[in-house]
Amino acid sequence: MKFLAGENIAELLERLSSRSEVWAPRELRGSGGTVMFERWRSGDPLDLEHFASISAKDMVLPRTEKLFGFSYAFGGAAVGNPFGTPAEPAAGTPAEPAAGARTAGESIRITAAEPAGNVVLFGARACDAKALDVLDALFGQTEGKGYNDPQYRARRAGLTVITLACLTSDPACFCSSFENGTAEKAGSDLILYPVDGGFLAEAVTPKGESIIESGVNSRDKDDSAREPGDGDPETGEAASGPTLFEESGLEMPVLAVTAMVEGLEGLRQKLAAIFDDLEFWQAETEKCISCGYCTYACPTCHCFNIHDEMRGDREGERLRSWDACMFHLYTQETSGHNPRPTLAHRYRNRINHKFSYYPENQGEILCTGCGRCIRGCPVGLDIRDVLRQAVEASAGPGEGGDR
Amino acid sequence: MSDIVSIIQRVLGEVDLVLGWTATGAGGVAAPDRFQTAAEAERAVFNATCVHNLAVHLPRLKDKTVGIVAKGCDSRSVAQLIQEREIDRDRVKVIGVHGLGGMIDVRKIWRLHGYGVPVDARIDSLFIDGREVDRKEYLRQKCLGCRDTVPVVHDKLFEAQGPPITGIAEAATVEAILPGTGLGASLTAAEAMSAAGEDESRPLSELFANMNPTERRLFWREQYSRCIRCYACREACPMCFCRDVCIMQTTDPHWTGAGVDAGEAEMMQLIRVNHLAGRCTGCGECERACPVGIPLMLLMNEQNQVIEDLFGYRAGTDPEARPPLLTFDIKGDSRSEK
Amino acid sequence: MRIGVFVCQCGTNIAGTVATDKVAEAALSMRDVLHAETLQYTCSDPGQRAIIDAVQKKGLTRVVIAACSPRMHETTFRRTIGQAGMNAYMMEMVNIREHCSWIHSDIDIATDKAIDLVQKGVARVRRQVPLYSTTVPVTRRVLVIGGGVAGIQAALDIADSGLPVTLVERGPTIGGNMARLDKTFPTLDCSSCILTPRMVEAKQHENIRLMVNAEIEQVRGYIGNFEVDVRKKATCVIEDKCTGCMICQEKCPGKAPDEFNAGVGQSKAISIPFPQAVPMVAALRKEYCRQFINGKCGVCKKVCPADAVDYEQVDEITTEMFGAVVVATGYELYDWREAYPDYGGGQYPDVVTSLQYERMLSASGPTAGHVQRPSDGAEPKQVVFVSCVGSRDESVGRPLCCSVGCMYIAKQAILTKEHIPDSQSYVFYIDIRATGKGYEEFTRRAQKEFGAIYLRGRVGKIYPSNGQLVVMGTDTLSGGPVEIEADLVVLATGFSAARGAGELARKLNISYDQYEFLSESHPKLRPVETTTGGIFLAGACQAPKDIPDSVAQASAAAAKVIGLLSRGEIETSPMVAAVDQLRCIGCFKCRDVCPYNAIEALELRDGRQVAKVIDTLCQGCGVCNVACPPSVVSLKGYTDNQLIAETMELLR
Amino acid sequence: MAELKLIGFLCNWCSYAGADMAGTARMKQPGELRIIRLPCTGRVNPLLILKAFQQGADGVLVSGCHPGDCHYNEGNYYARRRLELLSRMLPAFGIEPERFHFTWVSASEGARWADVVTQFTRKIEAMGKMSGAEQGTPPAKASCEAGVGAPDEQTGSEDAVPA
Repeated sequence: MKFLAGENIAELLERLSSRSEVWAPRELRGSGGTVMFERWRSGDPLDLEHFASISAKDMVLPRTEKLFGFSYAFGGAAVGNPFGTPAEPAAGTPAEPAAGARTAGESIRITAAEPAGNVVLFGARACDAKALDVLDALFGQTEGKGYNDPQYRARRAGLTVITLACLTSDPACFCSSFENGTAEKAGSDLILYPVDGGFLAEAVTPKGESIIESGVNSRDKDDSAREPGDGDPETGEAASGPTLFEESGLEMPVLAVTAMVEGLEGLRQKLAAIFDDLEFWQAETEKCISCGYCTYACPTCHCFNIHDEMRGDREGERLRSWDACMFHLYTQETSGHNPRPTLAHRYRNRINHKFSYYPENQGEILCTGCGRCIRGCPVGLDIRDVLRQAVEASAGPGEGGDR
Repeated sequence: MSDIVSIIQRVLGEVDLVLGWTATGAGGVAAPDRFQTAAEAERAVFNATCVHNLAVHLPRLKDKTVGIVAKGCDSRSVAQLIQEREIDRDRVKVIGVHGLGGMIDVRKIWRLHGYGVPVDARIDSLFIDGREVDRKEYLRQKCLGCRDTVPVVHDKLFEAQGPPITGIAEAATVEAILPGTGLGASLTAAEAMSAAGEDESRPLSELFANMNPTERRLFWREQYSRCIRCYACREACPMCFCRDVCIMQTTDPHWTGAGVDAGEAEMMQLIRVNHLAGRCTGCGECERACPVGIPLMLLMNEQNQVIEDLFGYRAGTDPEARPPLLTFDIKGDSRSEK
Repeated sequence: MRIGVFVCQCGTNIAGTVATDKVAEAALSMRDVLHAETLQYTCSDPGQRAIIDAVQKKGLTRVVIAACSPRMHETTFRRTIGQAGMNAYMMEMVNIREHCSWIHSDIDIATDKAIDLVQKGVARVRRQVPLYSTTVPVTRRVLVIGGGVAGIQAALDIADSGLPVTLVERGPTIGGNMARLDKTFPTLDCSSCILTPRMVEAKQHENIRLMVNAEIEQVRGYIGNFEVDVRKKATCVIEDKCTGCMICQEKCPGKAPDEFNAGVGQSKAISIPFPQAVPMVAALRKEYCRQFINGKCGVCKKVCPADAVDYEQVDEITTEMFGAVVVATGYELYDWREAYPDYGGGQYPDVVTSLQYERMLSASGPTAGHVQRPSDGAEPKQVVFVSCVGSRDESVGRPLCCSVGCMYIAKQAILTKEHIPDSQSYVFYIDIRATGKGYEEFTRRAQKEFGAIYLRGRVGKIYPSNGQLVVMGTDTLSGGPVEIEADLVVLATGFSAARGAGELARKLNISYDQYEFLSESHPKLRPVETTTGGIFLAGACQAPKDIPDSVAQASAAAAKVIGLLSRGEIETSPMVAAVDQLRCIGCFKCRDVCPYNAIEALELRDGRQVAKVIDTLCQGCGVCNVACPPSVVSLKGYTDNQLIAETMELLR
Repeated sequence: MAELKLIGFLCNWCSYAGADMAGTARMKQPGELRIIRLPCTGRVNPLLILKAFQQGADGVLVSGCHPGDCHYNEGNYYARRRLELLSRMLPAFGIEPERFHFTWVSASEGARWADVVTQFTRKIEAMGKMSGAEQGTPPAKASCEAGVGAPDEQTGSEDAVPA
């Protein structure tokens, strides 16, 4: 294991930011103490103590992303030239369009979205990193898996995740309920374990290795923001920065163990058993105000909406943005009919999607136990209570047993 | 606490359900609950973490007769809903809470002492992790200037017997207003905030008051840039009962796009401010619900003050009043002829 | 979508400053525009035909016309595209003349602006949907409010066409102010001689129902169908029984001010205003009646041979439907007393108003036509007329001209000489405004034949001295101060709107100005219409005017009413509000703000209460659209999206 | 293209007619203002003004009938309240309140209209373009910049070509 001194974190980020965007958790000004992953620029403070309110899924599935731009172009020449006398179409003007045909000369130009650049996500937690792995199962990090969303894949490929291992947890954390808990390595490229005076660094992927091995032990050649004396860009000579990762014999620290939700085995069947027990779902959601925070903060919720936004009548963009299954509009049909008319229906779907459908279809539980939905819920709704009660209810005699 | 239980149990004789709180919400603090039987009501509590404005549920429960435990501030929402004919006074039984000593900002406790730290937030004292602390340090910002100690509408009163709220309000106004900072327009919003004297002891409202319009514009751009368009502000608002036809999300009319862009998020909040003119009771639930901590009440408080100055009107203080923007005064308007 | 843009050159009116060909060329790059051309005069017959041609040949579905103000030609072009087979509302006019070419001299600036405006028009018309008018049947009955000469004329003209008319008069008799005049200028016709026959005709007309002592209580409804509550005030006299014998008046011990005689002389608590009153029915004024003040008297009831007195009578409210309303509430004299302390502020009995003097001159007046000054009954020899009291006087906040003062002063000066041959009249005037037929000659006669001395200047002060009044003024022609000792001073007081005109206007939903004179719809082209359809104006309620103008306007209003009601049904504007009931949240803020009570609640099958616009009541102001939180009440033709699109295009 | 972007919302009956009158009288006016016609100032949604500012307007002018003169009797009274509130809120939104002007111009006040336009334009010229308007969203996270627009409504049956 290599050792990274705590005081070298800033230098590490400095070096990383010379070739990538760096995003790191920071307390936001004027936000009443909200911590979010924000674009890090030299000199920015970090908050590695508090948990970010919103997950890091933004890195691969932005809140809103442009899929492409479009504009209406016109080739129609003036009719009746010279102006002043109405006349037949001048030479070269397309013949009068047939009834119902498009406007003469109109065409639509498509402009591709700018390609995503490289991003380093610093200070994610195991649950955040694992969530990326969970999303990969749907969006297709690798060929042949998922439906290969090109924008997602490009962002994912350009993303390096440096995870901060959790030595402590809070009562909302429940990652230990799922597989490896705080020891989860999936989704991370490099994991930093806090120890006295710094961190032990463990590379999980070649990306992580390259950070330790080469990439950041010297300043990047193309660093335009270099200080004088950092090295000669022409010669490619390495900058004379300090070596950040040193050999270390320190012992691995003990990771936190978070709350467990018992009885989750066979949850799919248990949820199926109470699917029709609408009273159960009503009781669970009666305090819910369907604000949608849980889905927006969640590292694994990934429902999106695609919509065209026009600027004026001539040009616009096709955008993809987050959507939330807790919204009434989510399944609203054009006819006005809504197959999930109440909160109870919608919450049932949310739970089932996370713990039944997604595991069935993608082989991963759509929850990593990060606890954001618990910490931030304005009405104090706790998904673990719902799971526990679902387990309990499914065991109850005669309650939808034949499902 | 047995008091609140028995009051709720009595009210249950007249209504289908009662909205109140239970002690067992996430993080170990009170969470909204509803009670339909006397047995269920046994779990009812009232303590200083019962911050939620339960009136938000009333428009969604129109088919039922509902009892509701309402603090003074919450009761204004109830009154406003009655005034707007959104709920029927006869179908709502209000258990007004009187004599509160201000509510506790649980988020602040969590931020300073860790999420889920054991909190015993009584009406008159506060214990964090078993140790008593000065509860004034942890009062919610909005409670500091409370003018609504007496519930506007109520059928029953629950005497919480907290410390006098006036003392709290006075204690809160210790910081003098900062002198103008003379900030240039070239500063970024963050710089503006720093220059305006940003630190823990100074409420954001003071910093905001010290900014000029350009600085505020930048300030809001930065604030709105982190909006995730979750609409929690709207959903948490008792007065936002348009629900799924809200013009923040419609294309007809298409006031704002659904993209995440500071400009669009700004328009979204401008819609909210506009729609709550003369209706906002200042309960602060929008700001409390905002997961990214946008200080939405800066605008709402400002507007409420302007409306009080212009029309002498405070929303939710009189269920019979004619709201100022739904009427006019041929001669009496303050506007001078231009 | 297939949009055609037509850019009008308006000769050089537009083309002189706006490069119209560039505008047309730019229009062709706008979305869905497949036809653009310039036209020399779009409103001309060839211009309109060019539009029709293009619509039909190119299959245009929407049209933008960049020309003059839509207030000028919107209706014209709606008709044009209607003739081309399109819905008349799929057209948008943008104003590149009044708002562009005529106010700019820089061609680039004007052309840029014109292109912007066309872009805005295209954005707007792209979001336009076809609109359709509806028709409503009309009630073929007419309400005339006010029984002065204008109201009588309008009622007679309308009744003559066969339409039933209800003529509502607030006072006990019709006749109005004209009935109080002695003679009329410039012919010196006897006022009652020409008016009384018309009053009687109104009373006897089979199509006219007269309601005196009656006031408008409330008005609901809209053009073609107004529902009006009329309050018939209790007069303690049973109208049908009273024979007008006037015995009650004779025997009544209760003194009361004589309103008909403008306070000159006295009347009784029960009285008939004047011997030619129509209807000839007594009315009792409770505030002066001993029966009501002391609870004992009862003389009139005892002496009435027809048993027509009924102390128990109460106000009655009747409700009737009318298709149209003519407002002819007239004027009253401006109350000068407070504003002119220098003229005695009403302290000097021998300073009288022109109407008081008129009554003093009248043979049917309290002095039977013998001019006697009020203080001592002596015949005045020196009479001073002061013009423009409460008119054309910014210092008292009344810059308006009363329009008749100059003329009636001349008339009264002439009459003074006729009544008192050895008298001398002086007239202080600002200008002599004598614009009517024979008017100028008339004022000349007053000076030349009747010796009235005209002094151009204002009167600064009037004060008593040795049993006379000293009138201090300036003669701006000779340039010096003038003092005249007068036996009687007559103030030519200006006109005020009738008391309560503003209140009535609010009931009728029509506009009025700062003096409470009622506002016409357009000062030039719609002088008898109001801004509310179906309500018309006649006479001095609109502005000070003389008798022939009042009568002419009354006949004009009558013609409008007859025209309106001749159709049997009327078309309503389709640019009204509409509710998307599926999305309505039933908060009814729209109903709270609607100035026309045009929104009602509708219960849907699922029990939801939603708002519904009553098309025929809605006037299309759009106040509801703004008040509606989800904006589901939408003003057709001015939807949120249209306005947003216009704004966006201008800010591209 | 004019440097400053000024938008005027005018009621049809008074101020639009007043502007017509100024035009008929050939009263020269600065060229930046673009007028949007509405039936009544009561139709002016304060959001429309905010939208305009948000989309880069440097000044917004609203003009209607004088109080008491409203074609719809009451519309301008509602507007007066709504817009007074708006103008007092503008500083909190970060918009100089001077950039918004609400006034009354009657159909007969052509000269006054020309004066209003000139004064307003001069005032905004002196203030310059709205600062901060050009600063969009911080990059990367929100990739779409100012992607607001009116929807692209489907064409109705009216668009079928007449036979």
